[in-house]
Amino acid sequence: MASFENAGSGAMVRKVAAAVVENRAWLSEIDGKIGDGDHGNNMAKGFGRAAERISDGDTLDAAFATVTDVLMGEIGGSMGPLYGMFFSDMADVVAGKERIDAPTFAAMLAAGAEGVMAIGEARPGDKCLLDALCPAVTAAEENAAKGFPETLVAVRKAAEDGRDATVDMIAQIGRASRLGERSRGVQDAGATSCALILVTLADAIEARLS
Amino acid sequence: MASFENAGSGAMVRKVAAAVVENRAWLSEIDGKIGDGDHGNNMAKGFGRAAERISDGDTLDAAFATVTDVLMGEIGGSMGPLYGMFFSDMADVVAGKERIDAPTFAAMLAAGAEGVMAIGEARPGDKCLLDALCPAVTAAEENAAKGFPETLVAVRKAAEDGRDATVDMIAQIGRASRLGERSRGVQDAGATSCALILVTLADAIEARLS
Amino acid sequence: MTDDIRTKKLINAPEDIIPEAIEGMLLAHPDMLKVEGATKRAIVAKDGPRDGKVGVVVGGGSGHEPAFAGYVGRGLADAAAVGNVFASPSPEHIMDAARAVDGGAGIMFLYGNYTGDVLNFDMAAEECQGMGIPACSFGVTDDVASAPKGREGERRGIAGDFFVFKIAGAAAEAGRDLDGVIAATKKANDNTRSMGVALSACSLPQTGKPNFDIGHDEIEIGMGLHGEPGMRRGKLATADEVTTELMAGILGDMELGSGDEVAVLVNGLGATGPLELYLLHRRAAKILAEKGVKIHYSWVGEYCTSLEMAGASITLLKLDDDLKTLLDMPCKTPALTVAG
Amino acid sequence: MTDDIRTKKLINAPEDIIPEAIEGMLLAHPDMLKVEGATKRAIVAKDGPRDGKVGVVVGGGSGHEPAFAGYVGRGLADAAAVGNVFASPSPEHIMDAARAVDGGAGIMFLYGNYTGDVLNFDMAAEECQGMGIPACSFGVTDDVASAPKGREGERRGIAGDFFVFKIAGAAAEAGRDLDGVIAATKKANDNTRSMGVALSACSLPQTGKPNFDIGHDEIEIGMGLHGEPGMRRGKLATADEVTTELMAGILGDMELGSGDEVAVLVNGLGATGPLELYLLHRRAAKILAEKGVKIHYSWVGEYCTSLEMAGASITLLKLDDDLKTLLDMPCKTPALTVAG
Ligand SMILES: Nc1ncnc2c1ncn2[C@@H]1O[C@H](COP(=O)(O)OP(=O)(O)O)[C@@H](O)[C@H]1O
Ligand SMILES: Nc1ncnc2c1ncn2[C@@H]1O[C@H](COP(=O)(O)OP(=O)(O)O)[C@@H](O)[C@H]1O
Ligand SMILES: [Mg+2]
Ligand SMILES: [Mg+2]
Ligand SMILES: [Mg+2]
Ligand SMILES: [Mg+2]
Repeated sequence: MASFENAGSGAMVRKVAAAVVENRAWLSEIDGKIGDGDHGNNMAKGFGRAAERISDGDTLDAAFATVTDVLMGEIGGSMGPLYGMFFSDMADVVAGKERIDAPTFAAMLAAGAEGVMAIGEARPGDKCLLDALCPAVTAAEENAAKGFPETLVAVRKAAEDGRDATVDMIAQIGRASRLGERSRGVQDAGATSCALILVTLADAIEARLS
Repeated sequence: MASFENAGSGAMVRKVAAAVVENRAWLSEIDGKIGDGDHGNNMAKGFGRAAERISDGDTLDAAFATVTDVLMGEIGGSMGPLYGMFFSDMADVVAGKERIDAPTFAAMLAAGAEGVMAIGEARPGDKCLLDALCPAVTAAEENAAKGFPETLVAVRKAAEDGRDATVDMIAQIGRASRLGERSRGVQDAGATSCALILVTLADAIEARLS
Repeated sequence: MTDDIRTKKLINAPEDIIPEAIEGMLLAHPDMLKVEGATKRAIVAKDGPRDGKVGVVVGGGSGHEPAFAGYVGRGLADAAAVGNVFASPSPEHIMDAARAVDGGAGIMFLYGNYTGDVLNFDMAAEECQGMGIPACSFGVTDDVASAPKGREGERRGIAGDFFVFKIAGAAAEAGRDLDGVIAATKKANDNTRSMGVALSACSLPQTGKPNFDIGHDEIEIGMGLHGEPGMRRGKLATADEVTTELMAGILGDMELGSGDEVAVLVNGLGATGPLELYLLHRRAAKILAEKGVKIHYSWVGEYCTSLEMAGASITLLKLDDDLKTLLDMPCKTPALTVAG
Repeated sequence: MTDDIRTKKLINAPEDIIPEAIEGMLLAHPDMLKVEGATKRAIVAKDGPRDGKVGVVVGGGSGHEPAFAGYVGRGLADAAAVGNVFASPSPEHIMDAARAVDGGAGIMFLYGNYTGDVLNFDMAAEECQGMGIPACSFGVTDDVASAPKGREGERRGIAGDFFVFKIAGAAAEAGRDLDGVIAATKKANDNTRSMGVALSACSLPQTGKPNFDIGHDEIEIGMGLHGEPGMRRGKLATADEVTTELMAGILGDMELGSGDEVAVLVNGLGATGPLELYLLHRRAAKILAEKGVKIHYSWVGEYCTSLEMAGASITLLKLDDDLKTLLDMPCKTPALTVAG
């Protein structure tokens, strides 16, 4: 069954960070529609700084831990704790592993999602990053037995579909939750960054598998 | 020699006031270029309020005194004292007169100009209302012997030419005096309102003569 | 072309704005403020924290100046944790503040009720508790526009922070223990209601773009402190009409009757100055007078802003004897001096 | 279409803005302020004027809030004469203020040096003298951008009003006679220098239009308090660069060397808040430190504005022992409280 080596995963996380930094303006712009317009700034600052401290050779858990440290230590905002817990709880699953296969990957995502829900008390359907994340977890869990390639295809699609589905949702959490009907019609910023992170990670894993 | 009755001049002063109120936006706009953009507001407020308190039947000196009272009492700004003294010193010349002829009119304008210079310490050439007023005084004095119609034609032309000449001047007085060369190329707001007042007054006198 | 148009601001590199502003603030108020901790994000009162006194730590994202660091000083907050623009400080920033003000009597954390602030301050409070320091994490919920009656706990904190911070700071200064400070804070928050209106957008230093669109003749009633949409988009109306609507929102949500006393805060959001704010105060005072409500004291000015947004908010704090005593207690901070 | 676009403001009828704002201000500060005289344009300190004390009357056009009425109160101005927006009060407005504060020891009139203010205050001073009340009419001239060295008397008054008013108010409060108050005022004015920068235009409530044009990437160095053009139009630069230029203008015009002491005022013009102002203060403080000049005290905030203009000014007051004593004296006004 396909898998990738834990060591040397730092480069993948740096790719994720680069994707976030590249999408800074876009993420801020959609946050401006029903939020405070800073999602891209917060994310780019955190991931940009983390990337500077991650080496290509780092293990996945070490790289994730660096992201967590920066988010929780220096960034703050909503994303500090939420993505901080996401990466921290994912790191716990893969810590000490030689190689990471699809079931481990699925378990890792699931732990990350649990972490976000534990601290943020939101649920899928609330129009938040969980609407990209939770479908991706389910897709990973359902496809893990078929191996990594199928899993990654399913995760990408689930994350993007989940992100797109937030357009029609009414926000139940965060700043936008006070808007009721007025929050409908706009894509959620956190779901957008989450899908971006998952898709970029899946692409990077795919490249390492082949 | 042509002349007009002092009593019944209030209507003329109300015409002057109406012209000022009508040109409020324009006067503020040109003041904005090298000043603080309020000349039309100040003038319109003062003349508008004065007009409400002037009856058509008032003597010229009574109507002028009302303008002075409003400008000095309620309006303030630069125009309160400057136009306040202008109208007050003009009123002194015509007070008690039955009829006003061209020489009296010339003496009246001259007294008004003296009043403005006494309080404001400016001179023609400083890019201010005196650049419309002083040429008009000279024109009145030089043409008074020829009678009212010629005098009024000359006064109107002198005031308008004087106003237009301010475009090329460098301001020596008031807010714009700090601008040096940058004050060139813009018509002076006070010269514009002064020409407007003189032309409207001349028109009104002409109408009463005929 | 127009895509290149950025809001003009007097800044250096956008990523340096917070550390540089903190440096400038410390240089401006060396008699009152110092910075403590490795993160350099904890601004601490020189003459505030002391043994046996509850430490009061306020904080939140930047862009709301003078909130939050402007309220640090004797008699008000002992420290502020300063976040990035519109983003809560991190637990580490907050812990730097907490450590600096710990006098053995516990820590009171105060901030506006936003997801990010709640998460970060809650984590700091847990960390304190883990170290054996009693701590309470408290989010101010004064904005009536942000959730209906019955769901008060979900409301945002806006300019009402001003009153709640002042009361908490005075309670701590008066020597009350943590439970006493919590009780006073809770009462102040329960008795505080605000509502705001925005006329224009603000723009973040990083993006330089207005963070929402609003028509040239539109206003947003109930706008949040970060440009979050409010209750409704409407046409520009007179100061009296807008004030009447804001006061209706506030008064519809609190019990206030003849003989009651309030403190009033008419707060500018950034680009709306005292000339306009006094017009709002005029109408608000008349509405209160008509109800027989007495104004104990009014503040009119910029106390909690949204960068350079045009707009204002009105806040009422319903007073009882204890709240009045605490509100009147002296304090000395960069943004508020109450003389003794 | 675009001709219909007016700057949004929270006002009622534009012609009522001043009387209504005064009403709102009195309702906000009934403990400190009252209005006196038939014109209703004289705002008088409740606890200020008294027999034997020189009466201090400040004033000018509106639109500069908190100047001028915000500085009325014990220890600062005894009264302010309030003009229309950007227009000096009239002699009658000023006389209402003078009559209210006359304590038999003479009247000190203070205002920024603009044609309109000079004319109107001079007329009021003459009227006082005609009534046997000694009076001095004094225009503040702190703006170095408005006339070159050697022609200081022609300069405009901008935020330096703040320092000159404070010194004059304290001198009168200290019981000095009119000559003594004049001497302190003159020294404060001689020792005060300011320079400002504008990033955007303001618009008058009556016209609702920006009162000058400025490109989206331009700044006006040396801009006056009413949108009068300054020394040069430049491209937007960093906070550090702009501050360096303003400080160069100021320091090039006053003698300041190692061991000297100053008070600093970093003033926002309306839409520029503390976050940016502290960046300016940071750079200004560093420049002063490099010269060995000590900062005695700094104020950073909105003290003298131009409606909603974006921009700022920097003011230095060079201190000696007497000026320092007067500056530190307590005062209590809506805009400035110095605790005893
Ligand atoms: N409790 C929560 N759980 C999960 N995601 C959340 C929660 N609250 C907010 N979010 C996500 O955070 C995003 C906004 O992030 P960001 O703009 O960085 O923070 P803030 O709203 O504090 O400015 C939202 O689009 C939403 O997806
Ligand atoms: N000392 C003076 N003598 C004569 N006219 C003057 C003087 N100072 C200014 N002015 C005139 O005043 C006009 C500006 O008037 P206005 O805008 O109402 O006053 P302010 O400049 O106080 O706003 C200038 O255009 C100029 O013509
Ligand atoms: Mg956001
Ligand atoms: Mg003008
Ligand atoms: Mg935010
Ligand atoms: Mg003016």
